[in-house]
Amino acid sequence: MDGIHDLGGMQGFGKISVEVDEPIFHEPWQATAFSLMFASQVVVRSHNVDEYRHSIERMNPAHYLQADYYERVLTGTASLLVEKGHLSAADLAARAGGTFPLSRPVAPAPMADLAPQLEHRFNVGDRVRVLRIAPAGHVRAPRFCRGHLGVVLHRAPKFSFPDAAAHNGLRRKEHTYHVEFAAQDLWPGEGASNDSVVVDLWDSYLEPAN
Amino acid sequence: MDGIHDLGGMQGFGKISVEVDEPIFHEPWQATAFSLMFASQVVVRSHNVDEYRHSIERMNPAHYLQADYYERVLTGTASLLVEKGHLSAADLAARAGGTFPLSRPVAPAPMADLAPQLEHRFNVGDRVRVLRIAPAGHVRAPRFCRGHLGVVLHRAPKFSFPDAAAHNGLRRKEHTYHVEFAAQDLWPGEGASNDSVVVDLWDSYLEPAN
Amino acid sequence: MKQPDIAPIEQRTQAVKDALLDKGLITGADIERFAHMPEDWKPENGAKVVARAWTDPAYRQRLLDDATAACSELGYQGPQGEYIVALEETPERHNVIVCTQCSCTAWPVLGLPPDWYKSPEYRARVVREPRRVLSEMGLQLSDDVAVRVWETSAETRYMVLPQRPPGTEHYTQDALAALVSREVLIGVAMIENPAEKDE
Amino acid sequence: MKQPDIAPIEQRTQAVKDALLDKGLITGADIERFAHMPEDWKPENGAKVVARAWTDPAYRQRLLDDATAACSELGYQGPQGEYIVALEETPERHNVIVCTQCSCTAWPVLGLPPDWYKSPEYRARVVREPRRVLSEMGLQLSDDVAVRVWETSAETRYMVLPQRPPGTEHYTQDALAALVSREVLIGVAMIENPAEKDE
Repeated sequence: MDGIHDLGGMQGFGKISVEVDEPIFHEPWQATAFSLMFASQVVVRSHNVDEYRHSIERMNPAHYLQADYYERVLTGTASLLVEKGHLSAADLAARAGGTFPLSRPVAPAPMADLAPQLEHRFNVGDRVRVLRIAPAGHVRAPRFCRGHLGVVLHRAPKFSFPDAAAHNGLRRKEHTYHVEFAAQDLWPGEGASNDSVVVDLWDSYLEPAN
Repeated sequence: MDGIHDLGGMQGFGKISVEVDEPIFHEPWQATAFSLMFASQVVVRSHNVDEYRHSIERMNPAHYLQADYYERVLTGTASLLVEKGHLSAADLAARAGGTFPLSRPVAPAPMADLAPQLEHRFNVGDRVRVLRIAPAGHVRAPRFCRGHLGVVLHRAPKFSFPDAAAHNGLRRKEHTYHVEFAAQDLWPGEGASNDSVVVDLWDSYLEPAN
Repeated sequence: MKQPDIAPIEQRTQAVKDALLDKGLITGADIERFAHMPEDWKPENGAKVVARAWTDPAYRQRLLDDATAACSELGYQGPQGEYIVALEETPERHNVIVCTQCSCTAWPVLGLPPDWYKSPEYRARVVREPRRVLSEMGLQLSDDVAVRVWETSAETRYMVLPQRPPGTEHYTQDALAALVSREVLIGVAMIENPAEKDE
Repeated sequence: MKQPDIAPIEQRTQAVKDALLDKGLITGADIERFAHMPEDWKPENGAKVVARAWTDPAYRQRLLDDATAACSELGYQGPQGEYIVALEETPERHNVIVCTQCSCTAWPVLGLPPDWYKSPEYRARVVREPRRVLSEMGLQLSDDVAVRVWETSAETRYMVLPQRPPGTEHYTQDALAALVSREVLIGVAMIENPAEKDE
């Protein structure tokens, strides 16, 4: 989805502040939220990691931007536990003693119609173009590279295709590729001529380019 | 700028709720904020409307999304009054009795390098393409139509080119055009085949297409 | 925003007002004047334009040719009304207005825009999924009717000129105008059919 | 969020925990186990990998050929470490890692990511204006040095293999590892030159 999570290249954000000697968790509830995220996937087996990532993407955009990272972790996890029928939203709100914001529902037709690519189609050095897709569901081709031309630097092993895994589509594994895009092509007139961005992209997201 | 204000086509937002018999203002401070916005431009002559629109675009994105419309109006106006030297940020915070969030500064190189088009280049029925520009400053070609092909439905009179007016560039007036884009082209597989979006675009933003 | 000590918006507004007054940059009269100015801008104005167009073919033509002048003829002009275009509804095409990047509206004939028009929800969604948005707002369109979404990205300000509903042949101008709401003028509602309503 | 009555995040977290416990879907032991698991993932692990690569050319080659195996050799493996790739720094090229869409990181060798890495600021900006971001963070790069930003959009997890600074020829493995911070492993900081530091 073209959601608030797809932040790469969005303008208007300020300086990055690095905390010296940052602890693993700042607050005890953050460790609990992390643990509940893990346990929901590994012990409860409520959902997979792609469903989980998408549940965070489906948060109210204003909530997403102002929330702490572990608040997003908790909101996505709780949303799926409710959607999958393990917990009830009313019970969570009653226990929390107030409103418990959950993520919005999955879109009606969440997947782009992409042919599965069970065998690798590309090799190191190949020129490829990212398809101009914009499905309403989970997709891991960031918007900033769609439609752009890149060169394959590396072919990684096969991994589960996330769009399908998130949306009960045809499960499949496909190779991913480290595809290099010239910064000058992504954002004309901004980056230095020798800068580039490398995006790790599943075979299905790509087409040959010449 | 590719900022949070450029919302057209962003996914993840929920239902629209219409208030019956909505008043002009819900709260007295909203009327005051509107009035201060107007007075700052018309009486103080601190800034023009394009600078004003851009000052809202420069708000912290999280603040932008959660703020009431008139909170954005006030934040943009106050930011410009401070930037132009009429008021001081410290004085405003002291008077307000707390933090007074203001907009981020204008980007260093805010304008795309676009040739002025003092005479109209296009006529009704012409096919045009929106340039793939993404300047860091004020620009009124929404991101969703950039790079896309459309047809001119109407030529409007000349109006001040907003990028220049917002950034002390070469002031000029140019015709704008009502350009129609097929929904199916903007968002493949989503809209009905007979749906379209008409965007009002300055001559400089366009190139001829065949 | 994570900053916990943000001053309430009422106090921030008061702070700007007081600072400008104390510096003598504006007067209390300025504030009063601009705060009350929006009272003259209202959708009832646009409704009267529509009623006139329904009953006066020559006016209708003037409205479609030059809405700025036609609105001005009835006394409706001013800020955000410098170049108005009327969008003619037909049985084949429905028009709907948005401003995705801020909230531009034809103030003199539509009034200051309502909250829903200014919401991120409307601005983000209506250009991409107009039929779903309209349906959620209670406007069901046939697949045969094309939808044109008008993005207010420059200086043109739009108003929808709806079709006159059947069964209103003997309505007065005022009764006709009363059929036309702000939502009709923006294109997110259809006029209720008075004939059906009477049944 | 405009809703004023949102329960504090501590209470919402507790609510999910209690609900899962009450339903018998998880145990208190599960919660303890996963809450403490991140203690084993830390940038000191990645630093040891780097120190070993600096002092053992065969290991360095194994790391560049198959970082997953080379990290595992030192005991560093597990979730978010299923396919690790080491990015070799050279005098001509600098590498920097980001995950724009969430916050993916090579947990076993970098640890859970720090707040700055998860911030919208870093995620939005570093792909588009890496030199400005790095400069703000204290890393000035010569124009001659190409910048490659690695977007963690699929299952590869990256770590930067920095250049060994001059003047460290007689350092122990531990002393070498102590030079390598989490920020160095992500590519937003350079190793301070010990030779310069001694002066």
